[in-house]
Amino acid sequence: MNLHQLVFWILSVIAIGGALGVILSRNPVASVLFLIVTFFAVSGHYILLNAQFLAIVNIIVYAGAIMVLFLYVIMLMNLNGDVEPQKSKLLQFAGIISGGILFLVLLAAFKTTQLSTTPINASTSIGLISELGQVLFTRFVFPFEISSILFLSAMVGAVVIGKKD
Amino acid sequence: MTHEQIIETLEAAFAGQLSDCDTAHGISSITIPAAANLKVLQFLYDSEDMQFRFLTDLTAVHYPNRTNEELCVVYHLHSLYLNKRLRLKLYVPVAAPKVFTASKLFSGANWMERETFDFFGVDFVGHPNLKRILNVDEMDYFPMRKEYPMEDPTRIDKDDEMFGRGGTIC
Amino acid sequence: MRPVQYNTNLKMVDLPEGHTGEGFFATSLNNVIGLARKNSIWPLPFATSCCGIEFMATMAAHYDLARFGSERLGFSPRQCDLLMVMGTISKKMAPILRQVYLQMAEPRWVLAVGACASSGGIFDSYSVLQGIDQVIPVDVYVPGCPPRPEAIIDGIMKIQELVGQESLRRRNSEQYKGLLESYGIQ
Amino acid sequence: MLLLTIDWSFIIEKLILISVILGASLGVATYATWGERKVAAWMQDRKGPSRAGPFGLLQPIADGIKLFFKEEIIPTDANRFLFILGPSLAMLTACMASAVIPWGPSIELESGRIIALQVADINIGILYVFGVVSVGVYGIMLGGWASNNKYSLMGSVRAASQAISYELAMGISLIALLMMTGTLSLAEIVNQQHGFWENGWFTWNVAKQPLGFIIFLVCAFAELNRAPFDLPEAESELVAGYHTEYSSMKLGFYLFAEYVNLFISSAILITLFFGGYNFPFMDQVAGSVSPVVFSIICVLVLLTKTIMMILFFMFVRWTIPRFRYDQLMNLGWKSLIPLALVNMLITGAIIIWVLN
Amino acid sequence: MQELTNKRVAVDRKPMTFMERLYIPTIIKGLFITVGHIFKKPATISYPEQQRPFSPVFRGLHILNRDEQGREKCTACGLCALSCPAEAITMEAAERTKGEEHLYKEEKYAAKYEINMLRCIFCGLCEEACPKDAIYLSETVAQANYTRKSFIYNKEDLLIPNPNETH
Amino acid sequence: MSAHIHLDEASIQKQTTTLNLGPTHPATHGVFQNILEMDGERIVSAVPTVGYIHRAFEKIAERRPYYQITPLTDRLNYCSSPINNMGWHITVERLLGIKTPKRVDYLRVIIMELSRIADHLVCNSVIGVDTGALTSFVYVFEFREHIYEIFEAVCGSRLTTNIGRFGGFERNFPQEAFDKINKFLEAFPRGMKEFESLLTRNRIFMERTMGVGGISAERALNYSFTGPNLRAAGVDYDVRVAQPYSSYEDFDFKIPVGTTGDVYDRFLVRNQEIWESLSIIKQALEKIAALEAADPSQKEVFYAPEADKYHLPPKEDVYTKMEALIFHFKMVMGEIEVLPGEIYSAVEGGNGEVGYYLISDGGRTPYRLHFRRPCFIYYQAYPEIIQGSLLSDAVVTMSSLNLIAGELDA
Repeated sequence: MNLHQLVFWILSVIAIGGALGVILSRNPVASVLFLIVTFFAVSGHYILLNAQFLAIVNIIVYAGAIMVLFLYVIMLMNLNGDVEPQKSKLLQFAGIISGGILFLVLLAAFKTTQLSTTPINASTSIGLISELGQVLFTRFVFPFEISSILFLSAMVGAVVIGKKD
Repeated sequence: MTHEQIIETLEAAFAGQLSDCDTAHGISSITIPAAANLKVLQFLYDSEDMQFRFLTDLTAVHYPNRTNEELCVVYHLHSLYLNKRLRLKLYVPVAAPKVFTASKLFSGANWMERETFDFFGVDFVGHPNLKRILNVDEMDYFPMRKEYPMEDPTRIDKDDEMFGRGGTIC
Repeated sequence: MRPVQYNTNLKMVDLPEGHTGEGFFATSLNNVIGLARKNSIWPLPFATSCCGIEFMATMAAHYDLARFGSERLGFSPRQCDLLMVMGTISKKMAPILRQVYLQMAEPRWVLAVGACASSGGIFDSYSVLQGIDQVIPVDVYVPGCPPRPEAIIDGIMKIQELVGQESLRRRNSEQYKGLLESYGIQ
Repeated sequence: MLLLTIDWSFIIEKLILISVILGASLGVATYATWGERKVAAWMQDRKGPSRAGPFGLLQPIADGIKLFFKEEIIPTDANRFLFILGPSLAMLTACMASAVIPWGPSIELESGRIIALQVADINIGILYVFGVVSVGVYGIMLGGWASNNKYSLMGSVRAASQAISYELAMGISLIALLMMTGTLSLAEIVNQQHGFWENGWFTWNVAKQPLGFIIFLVCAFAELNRAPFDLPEAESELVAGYHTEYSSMKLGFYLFAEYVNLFISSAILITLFFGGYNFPFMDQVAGSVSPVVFSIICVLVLLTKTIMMILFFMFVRWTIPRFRYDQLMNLGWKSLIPLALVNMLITGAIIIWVLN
Repeated sequence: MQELTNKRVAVDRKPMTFMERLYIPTIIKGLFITVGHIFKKPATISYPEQQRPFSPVFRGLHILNRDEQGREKCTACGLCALSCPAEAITMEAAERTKGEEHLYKEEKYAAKYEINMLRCIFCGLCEEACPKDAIYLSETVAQANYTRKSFIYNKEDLLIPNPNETH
Repeated sequence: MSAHIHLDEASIQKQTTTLNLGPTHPATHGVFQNILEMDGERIVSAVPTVGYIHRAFEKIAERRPYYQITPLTDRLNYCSSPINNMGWHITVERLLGIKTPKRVDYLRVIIMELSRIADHLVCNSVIGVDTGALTSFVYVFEFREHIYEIFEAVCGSRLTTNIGRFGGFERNFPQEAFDKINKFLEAFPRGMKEFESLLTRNRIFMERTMGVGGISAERALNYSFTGPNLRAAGVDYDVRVAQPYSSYEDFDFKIPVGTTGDVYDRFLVRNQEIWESLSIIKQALEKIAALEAADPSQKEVFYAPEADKYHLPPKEDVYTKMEALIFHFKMVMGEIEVLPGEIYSAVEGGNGEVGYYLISDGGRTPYRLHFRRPCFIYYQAYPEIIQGSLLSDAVVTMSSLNLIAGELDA
């Protein structure tokens, strides 16, 4: 096992542990913090893949902005164990069943996929900003623009909702 | 309009109810019956040629020697229009010191009445929030009445020797 | 006119007992910490009346309390070392003063500035607490009504003296606990 | 990839560099607290700390020791873990940002080994700084919330919204700069500002991006929570804001992190807009002294510029009043972001039509 | 509201000009003022190394006067204690006996004279009240101290040095 | 994980939280308490509590001889104690019918206007502090220090001055005092201009204060506002003009008025009044010089001649003459002849109309003395003024009302 793999495994453990923490912790603030840990681990993976730009954007946008907003809302709503309504047994049971089914489906899907045996032998600069920009504005220009319209409409919607009557 | 004219106008409007009208040190002083205080204040407020619309001050005085009219509530009114001051007094017995509140007419009277209640226990009927203002809520007496000494009688913390009172001051 | 200009018989009093626990044999660590503490006294101004204005003058250009490292006023009791009580403390205020004192982190000192805070001053009336030492322990008293900034600085220097010589163990000593207990704290 | 091959001498070199930089930034931050008090005093016709050591130079050390030996109070209703995590995060992120700043030109030793005076020359240096800064707000938010105090909560809410709002304008104002430089690497940006005057114009970016600089500067004030944007700890309104409940060294961390941040942001501002370690006639100087001496001069130049910037931050702090919450939001969203966008458009237009 | 006098003048509340709306010009103006103060001499008086001169009528710590022969002037009439709004002065009078003429000027003297400096408000009424030229407020700031007891200044603390003894 | 900040059911229903502002909050001058109902940063309602430094002035005044009440009045509005002192003296003089000579009046005017400047300076610089501009505050205190020095030269004390006596002053002004006044008049305008240019036209400051904490003239009058706070609302009522005392009718000055009664108006009105006060002081100095030029013996006039009955005899006489000594004893015992009577007299304090309602029964002490304290009146309008504004506005509004705790709580 070389260093690369060692780091990979450590990051994976942190990521999965963080993700489990998100759904298992009773306290919403702790969940948010676990999610942030997960994001950092995932960003570490990106760096291992030499996608530094993606890694840092992941941190800035998700850990730095979106999760701050989440935390902000959760703080203000003052959610905690006492306030949270207890779910009924039936609902919990239904949750387990549906979760299990989803897990089975995923397992089945993964089973049929072929692992590409040859690693992607791209240039080391694939994850860098200039390459990314090239690809975004040439091959993926249509989806890119579509998504920007999506964001714009989301922003308009947010303003409309946020405005007080 | 002079002080005399103000008093005359008032006497015309409230015949037989006013007493002790005099003018000294630039202020007319008039004693009115306790029950009529709001009527007089309203009249002074509404009167177009007097416009006593400014309540300078409101307080009380305790006269333990006057039987049945121990507490005197004093209003100082000011007419910015005439630039004249007017003092209204009314006497109530200390046993049942009930006076109608002026806080509906003058917003400023609200706390002044609370203060007067706090110090003298004058009960302002109709006051929206008549409770102690300067002293602690637990206080069970009205400290400005003459029978109470300056110092708190319940105090146990005083050390006369320390405070310069232990000696022989003539 | 006055026969002499100055009263030279200023009363000097030695440090109160219990502060210099290790006395002459204080360790050098003790000294260093004492030196640091005494030069970094962050005051919590509990200013209620006239003395507060004089305190502002002490903070301002002519007297400049910053020279003693004390210009960082903290209004949060947790962050301060010195509770400066300036002005009359009425009986209504006394529990609040006590609460603020309790919220402070050890080591904490109390400076009673002015006649009112120290002894009630001229307000010997039904509503005024006759000295804050009835509710919290006081380390240094500053006389005057209000004290001149010189006197306030003097008080702070007295506090510095106290702080510089205080042994590290004083706050755990039985004597200190006894002092607090006599005020019903802890 | 660096991690695959372990070059021990490289690691040792970096470790030394990191510890030097950390030490230097902590040292500068320590004396920034002293400087702040002195500057404030001088501006106010006072003398400032003068009794702790000569000119009060030992003042920060006294403060540090005192804070260290003060009682720790964790309020009973506070969330203990987050209460401690808050200041630690604040301090951590403050120290992390210094990794990508180029402190001087690379030194070429006689053995042919090149020592870069930069911990990591990652090609997205600016984004790294942004990432660290955006995480930095957690320190304040968590600390304020965990204190279980309404004033702290309000402080942390203010801090969070302020940070998020001004990060946007900051980012957009930088995009214009990046369009001109064409790189995200700080080392590269500094290299482009070589010297002082070239081709009939200043090489420093402040002359090329004046509007962008002003926007960035204002946003830096906001990100640092310094007056006039010190709303999260607005003394007269929120007592002490997010650190109301903190005592002892945890408070020290918060206060100290603020000054470390101040130092780092000043260094970044200088790097981005004022030519970093470049100075006029540097080529002539480079020719006449040995490379090591030249590097030291460069580092000193950078430090001098940074200290000037810190002083500027202090001057402003002690001069103008604080914004109000709605004013702050208006300024951020309605003035700075549109301005930054306009700046970006103008820059783009100039690049396309004038420079090409 | 109608005008009450002819002396009214409205304050200058003109709307902001464009330059003022830009924030920066006024900030720079402000910076010029405050930074300019850096180069001014600080107004600070480094108490306690430097002392600020007090006015000759300053009301500080009290002194008790003696006459040229070193005799105490106080006759324990009690006017100072009476005039003290803080009730800080305590005294006990005693009759001068034979052989004490060199100590006390008048036939009565203060056997005990105490001022509680913590109570004192330094209003100067005692000095005004004294009919015997005996008590004055000096140009000394009363010292801070650790205990409440130490603020009881007795006669020895207040008396000025005896001119016959010091030389 | 412990439960966080506890909200009661009612406030959860209304989506608001209660915030306890004070009494030890830095913005509440250490003594005011406000229980604010907040919707985010916006104030829904406020319930003020006062009385945290209630000192029972009125009760103490009933037990003190007249001359011992002067130190009490010092501690009412301690930012401008000399005005209170003189207001009290003028009240007693009016009751006794003492007519003061012009020179005494002018000297009083100088002292009163100096303290008005000091008072307004504190208020305006504290507005600066509460908006975060600390430096101007320190500059201002340098000039307050000059004013203190003048007071100290006259009476020997800085803040709580106990200045003046019935009928005039304790002693004549020394030349040193006049020198210091002249020095102050020379140095102050520059400092004041600096102070103004730091704040007055600064956009941040203007936006923080304009439209904040406004009150209409009608409401202000209904609340019995006086002083700068009423004038900021647009009513040109000033006791100095309406019912002149201490020869204020001889002086030529303007009454600055605002329009909206907001914080910015109050700030401007106070600043303008400082300039007016400066001009009054200059006029007073000129008038005194004219008096002395016309009659050199005027130089020694520092109390009303007919006040001899109420003024302590000169010390030399006390030491030597028996009658003077006896009279001196009587005076100090407080046995002065005050006729029974009742008077309300007001002066324009730093903060509004300071009134003294004095009832004398001919005894050694007042039968009843009531102070009309302007701060007490302003503060009850505070909840109405800050309703719907932000927390920061509430803080600035409080300092702009210039609430002096000692005066408010008596």
